[in-house]
Amino acid sequence: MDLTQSADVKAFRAEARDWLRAHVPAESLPSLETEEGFAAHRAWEALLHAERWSVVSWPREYGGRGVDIVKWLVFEEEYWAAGAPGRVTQNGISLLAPTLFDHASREQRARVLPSMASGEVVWAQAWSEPEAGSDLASLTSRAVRTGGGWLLSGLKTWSSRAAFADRAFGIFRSDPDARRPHQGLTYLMFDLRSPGVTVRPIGRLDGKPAFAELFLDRVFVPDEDVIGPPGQGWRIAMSTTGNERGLTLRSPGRFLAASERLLALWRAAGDPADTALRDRVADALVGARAYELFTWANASRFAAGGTIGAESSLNKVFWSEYDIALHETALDLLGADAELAGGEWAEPWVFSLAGPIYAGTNEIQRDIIAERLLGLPKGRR
Amino acid sequence: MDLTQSADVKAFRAEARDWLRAHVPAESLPSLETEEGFAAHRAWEALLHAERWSVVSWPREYGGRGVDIVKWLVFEEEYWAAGAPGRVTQNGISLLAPTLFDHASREQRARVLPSMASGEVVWAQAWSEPEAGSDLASLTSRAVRTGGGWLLSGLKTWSSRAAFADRAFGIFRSDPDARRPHQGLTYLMFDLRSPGVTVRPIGRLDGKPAFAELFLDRVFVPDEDVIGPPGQGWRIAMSTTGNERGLTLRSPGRFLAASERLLALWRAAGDPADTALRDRVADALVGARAYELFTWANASRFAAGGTIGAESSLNKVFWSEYDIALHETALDLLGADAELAGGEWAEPWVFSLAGPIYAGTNEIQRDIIAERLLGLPKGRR
Amino acid sequence: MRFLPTEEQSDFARTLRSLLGAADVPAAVRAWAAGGHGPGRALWDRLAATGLFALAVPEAYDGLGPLLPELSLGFVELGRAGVPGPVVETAAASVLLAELGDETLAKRFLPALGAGGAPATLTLPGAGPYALDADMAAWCFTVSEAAELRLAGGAGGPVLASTDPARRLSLPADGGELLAAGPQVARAAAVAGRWARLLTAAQCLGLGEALLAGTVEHVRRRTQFGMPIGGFQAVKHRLADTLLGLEFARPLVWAAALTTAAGDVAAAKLAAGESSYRAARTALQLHGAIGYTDELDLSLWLRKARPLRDAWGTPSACRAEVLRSRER
Amino acid sequence: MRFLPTEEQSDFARTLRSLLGAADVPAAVRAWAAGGHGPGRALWDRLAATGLFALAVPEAYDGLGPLLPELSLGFVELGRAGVPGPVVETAAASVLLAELGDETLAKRFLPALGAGGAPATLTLPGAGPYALDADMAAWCFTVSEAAELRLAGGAGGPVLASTDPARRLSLPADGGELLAAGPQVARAAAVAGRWARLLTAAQCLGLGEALLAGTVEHVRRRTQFGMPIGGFQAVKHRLADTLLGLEFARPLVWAAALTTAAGDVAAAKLAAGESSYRAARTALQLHGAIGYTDELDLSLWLRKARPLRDAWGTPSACRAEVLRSRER
Repeated sequence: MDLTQSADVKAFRAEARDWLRAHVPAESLPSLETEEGFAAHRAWEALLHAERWSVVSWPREYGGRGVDIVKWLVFEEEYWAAGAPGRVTQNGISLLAPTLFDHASREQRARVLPSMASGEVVWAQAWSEPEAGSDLASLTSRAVRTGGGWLLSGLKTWSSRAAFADRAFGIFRSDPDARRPHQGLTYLMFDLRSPGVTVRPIGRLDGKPAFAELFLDRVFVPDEDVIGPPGQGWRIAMSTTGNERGLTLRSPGRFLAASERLLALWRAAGDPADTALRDRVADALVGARAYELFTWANASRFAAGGTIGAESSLNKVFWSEYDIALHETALDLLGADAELAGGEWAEPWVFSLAGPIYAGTNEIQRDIIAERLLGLPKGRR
Repeated sequence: MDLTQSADVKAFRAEARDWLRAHVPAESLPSLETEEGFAAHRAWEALLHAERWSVVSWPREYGGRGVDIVKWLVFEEEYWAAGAPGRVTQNGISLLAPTLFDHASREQRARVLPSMASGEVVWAQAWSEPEAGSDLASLTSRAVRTGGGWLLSGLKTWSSRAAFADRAFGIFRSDPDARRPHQGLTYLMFDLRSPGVTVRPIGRLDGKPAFAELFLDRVFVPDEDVIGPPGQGWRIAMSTTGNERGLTLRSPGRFLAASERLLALWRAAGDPADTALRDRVADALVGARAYELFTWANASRFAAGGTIGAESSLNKVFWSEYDIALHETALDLLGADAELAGGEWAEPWVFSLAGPIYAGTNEIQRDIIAERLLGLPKGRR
Repeated sequence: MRFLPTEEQSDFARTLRSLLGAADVPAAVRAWAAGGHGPGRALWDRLAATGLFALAVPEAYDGLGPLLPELSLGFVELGRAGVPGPVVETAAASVLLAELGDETLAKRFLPALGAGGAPATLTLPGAGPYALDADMAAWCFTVSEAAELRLAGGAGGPVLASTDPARRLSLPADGGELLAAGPQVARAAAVAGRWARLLTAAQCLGLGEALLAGTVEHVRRRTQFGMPIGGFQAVKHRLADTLLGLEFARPLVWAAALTTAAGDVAAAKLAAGESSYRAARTALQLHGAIGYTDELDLSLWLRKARPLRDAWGTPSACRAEVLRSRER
Repeated sequence: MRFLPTEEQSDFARTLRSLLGAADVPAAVRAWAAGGHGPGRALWDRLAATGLFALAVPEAYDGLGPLLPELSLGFVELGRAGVPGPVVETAAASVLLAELGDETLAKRFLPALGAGGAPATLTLPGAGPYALDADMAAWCFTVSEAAELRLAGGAGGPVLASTDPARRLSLPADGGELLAAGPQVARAAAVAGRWARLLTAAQCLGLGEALLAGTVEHVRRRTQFGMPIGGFQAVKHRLADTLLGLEFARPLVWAAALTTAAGDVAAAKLAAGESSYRAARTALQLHGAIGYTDELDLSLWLRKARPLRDAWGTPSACRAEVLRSRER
């Protein structure tokens, strides 16, 4: 049992910290859920990429530094502690890239990953459909065979950041005669500017177009953009959603940084006599530390050759509820100013409210925890 | 919309208050879950009864004063505010008596109610069985026809206060061939000292024999102690459990008095700077007031000829969770002394922990609220 | 004692409910958020015609009041429908002016306030610096910490976006006509503040009930895994708890309207504000992603729940008041 | 960095677990509660033979320590098994005496403490007045607010029943031999208090895990309405939340054992204490009436959860410490 960092890790941390201190914009960028902010964030990604900071854990050939999970976690800590911008490339990096590493051809990786790392191509996910949210296997969008590729038709929704993104990935029903709903699905990538694609931005609670509906009408996808064998999309996608819920979606660094900001707010605005709020600030500090340590333990398991399965559901429920509690505390500290949409806590608060919904609702996650980690009987899901 | 009390109600309140002030024992009685305390509480009931305070809402012929629900609520307020003892006769008065008023013969009422009112006969309930808790309809104890009566056999459990009580009531399977589990059940009363009855006290978490198992081996019950038609026990019992959950089980007076005691404790022992605890004391005051007012509104509906159905499930969930929160707050105020079993808050805290379990678990109550009040689909229950 | 609305009170609430149900309130809210007050003002006029605003004004000044129980029942309906505008503030300003006991001021303002022709906004000491909808209000009253009542010249700066865009906030302009000052102002402001808190509680209650009703309807219709999601026990229990919170808040609102005691008003606001915000969180979670969009009308209610929970008394302020009211 | 127990550490925990699993701990707990310390002392001797108590004692005094990580892992197992007695206090007393730096005192007490032959109890300033199990302890140490360390003459009065009868509390006898005084005592007491808090956190974690495991087993077996109650979603989700709380408390306990920083120790105690008490409340509710009896062994764990949540640092005290540790 050990928490000490090697000299090598310390040096890496120092290098990251120095670079970030020199390069993180002094003023925060405009919201990445706006066109202007999207462009500014893309430019930031290019800067990160130029010094191989955008995807530190990837192999060098794709733009990374090939560092291990410990250094990735350290980088994330420094990144968020420095107040660096949100990652507009996140959906590609954390949802699509792991799938590409596991299931794509060498050619596909070489073609897709570098421009993803640089932010030149920003990826959106295309999972949900209006009638297939938690029950993803009930999706109906189709991929129909055609010469040299497939034609996609149907309606995808809740596609995060698709309003301004370049390309998207998702699964489509390629064999309508398959016996079970999660069979006969195929994993494909497609261009959001292809003929037949209509992107309709959807306003979030705060009005920003944080996601979009994608109307697909016979959108051509060449065979080279199919990932893995046709018909195996469910299996492939599940390894991705497992990932979405897991170690890489919300790094402890984000919450450590947020809890430090909350502590600073408490010092600046908190009534020292209000122990009810003090207790919630303490809980935020403890929660961030718990999440950090839980992640170090999982990373150690990883490094020792273990895998993370249903444990990622614990992760998802924890950070999503933690995130809301933290932001609610911040708003309560702000008093009458809590309501101001322009305040620095308002947008992250709105974002936090979605946490228990996306990447598998917390209801589903609790079912998974109960069934797979505790061995309780399966429900009717 | 009106909360003012008539002169008549005010006079009744004053009379009750004066009598209680003059008669409530200065020292609290020993725990009614002990033999010594049981006897002391029985003596207290006799005193109450002598002045017709034990069952104020019953007709005069059975020992009451025939007052309406408003005066009953007012009496309860004064009773608990005066710090008067817990009611050892409660199971009879609040669970069996309503059933007798609705379903028993005139002869039965005349025979059973007066000695119940005086505490001469203390009643215990005999509902649950080891395999029939929440799923009460699955009970297997039998009533077999014999000359002039029935023979009861089987095992009843969680019979509150049966360790020291005199008689018991419950439902038994009289027709084993009935098609559905809640058919063919009969409601009977029996003597806990009859031949064939073995009472085995069961210790509660704090070691006190707060309930007992009843082993029944061909216990004879004369026909005169069957309530309602044989085979109709389920329907009759359900009106009783509806009552147990409803207006009469936990009167607002109990919680108003408890919240005042908590406020006094806060003033005496609370750190005024600890707003976290202050907030919980405030919540206890608000909760007691809400429960009081909710009950006044229901009483007004009653008085206007309405009935209380599934709303009683709201009641049950509210007071049981309220009661735990109040006692947890008291213990937290006590600091290191919270742990002392002899403290005045320890036994009521242990008692509060059972609230979400008995009289229909809160899980069942929430199902009822969702299905009957909100119209959501029935589950597999 | 009959602790239920009278037939007359219920009729009044039903009238408002059906009036608002027939109006396209969501469209008015969206327009209001964009600075277009026309549809909202039209709605306001129809509400005024029911006598709603007159309930806060004494009969001596062409009002029907003061009748806080009726007003509270009415505000439950405003909350349920999501009506935009400084409704609470207009009623509270009426109370402030009526309580002042200054005949000249009363005659100058009260008849128009009661008739609904002059939406007013108001800031009071200790209740936050922002005036609601000062950009459209006929009058912007302010009471300073020093107990000076002024008629400010409207908004003193740009509209500050709220997380509920239909709540248009601004700091009142500095200065303005001094209407009154002194202990009488402080006393009247305290009464007005209690009414504002209670009417906001009533709005919260209606808002929470609307959120619950909409969510129940959604979960009965929405199917996943081959069944309505309303059949899942986790969903059922969460909605049961939401109902529980609202059902126990309602009698607190009624009682506070009868007693107007500071402790009762604080209790009502605490319970109604918290249970309606919990209803909003439940509604969001159980609608899933679609609840998170601004396209669904649900968003109009969702965005209101947190600001209203805090307006005219945060949960923390209300808890402190509950204990203060019990000091010996 | 490998933030996982080493093979050696895991082996040690497994050894304790299997030793305790084979012993009839519930019988020892029941006897202890009735004042019969025999079976508990026998258990204590077997624990001592594993070197458990020696982990808190420096090698210079025949110990194996100080090794807080190993000790913490061991205390998780004590909590899981529900071992009675002043185990935390004995270890904390060892730390206090080792930290004092007084050779004579160290030689007098530490070898026996480390060997497990002399259960000790301890009170420290600010951590409540009651000594645990002073009626059976070989030594009863007290540190006063004035930083005087004394060897009290055992219990100063009758045993005060705890809501967990296996925790036998009493006020230490007044007076007693003065062993040391001054700032060094205050400093050593602070270190000992941190260890006591952490080892209690470790006990809570094990206790919570035992409660969860027992409840999972129960709900898989218990049938109502024709199915195991563990199939009901409300039951599943409540148990999922219980697991969640414990899983995120565990790494806090590990980290505190490595850093011994006051903030980390307070965080560990807060999280482990709260999640284990929640596990107890869940266990009680999901067992139903049978969980509420003192006949089921479950009651032995249930009754321990709340006192241990508060012992050596209530949740409130721990939260305050977390923020104090971050003061600049």
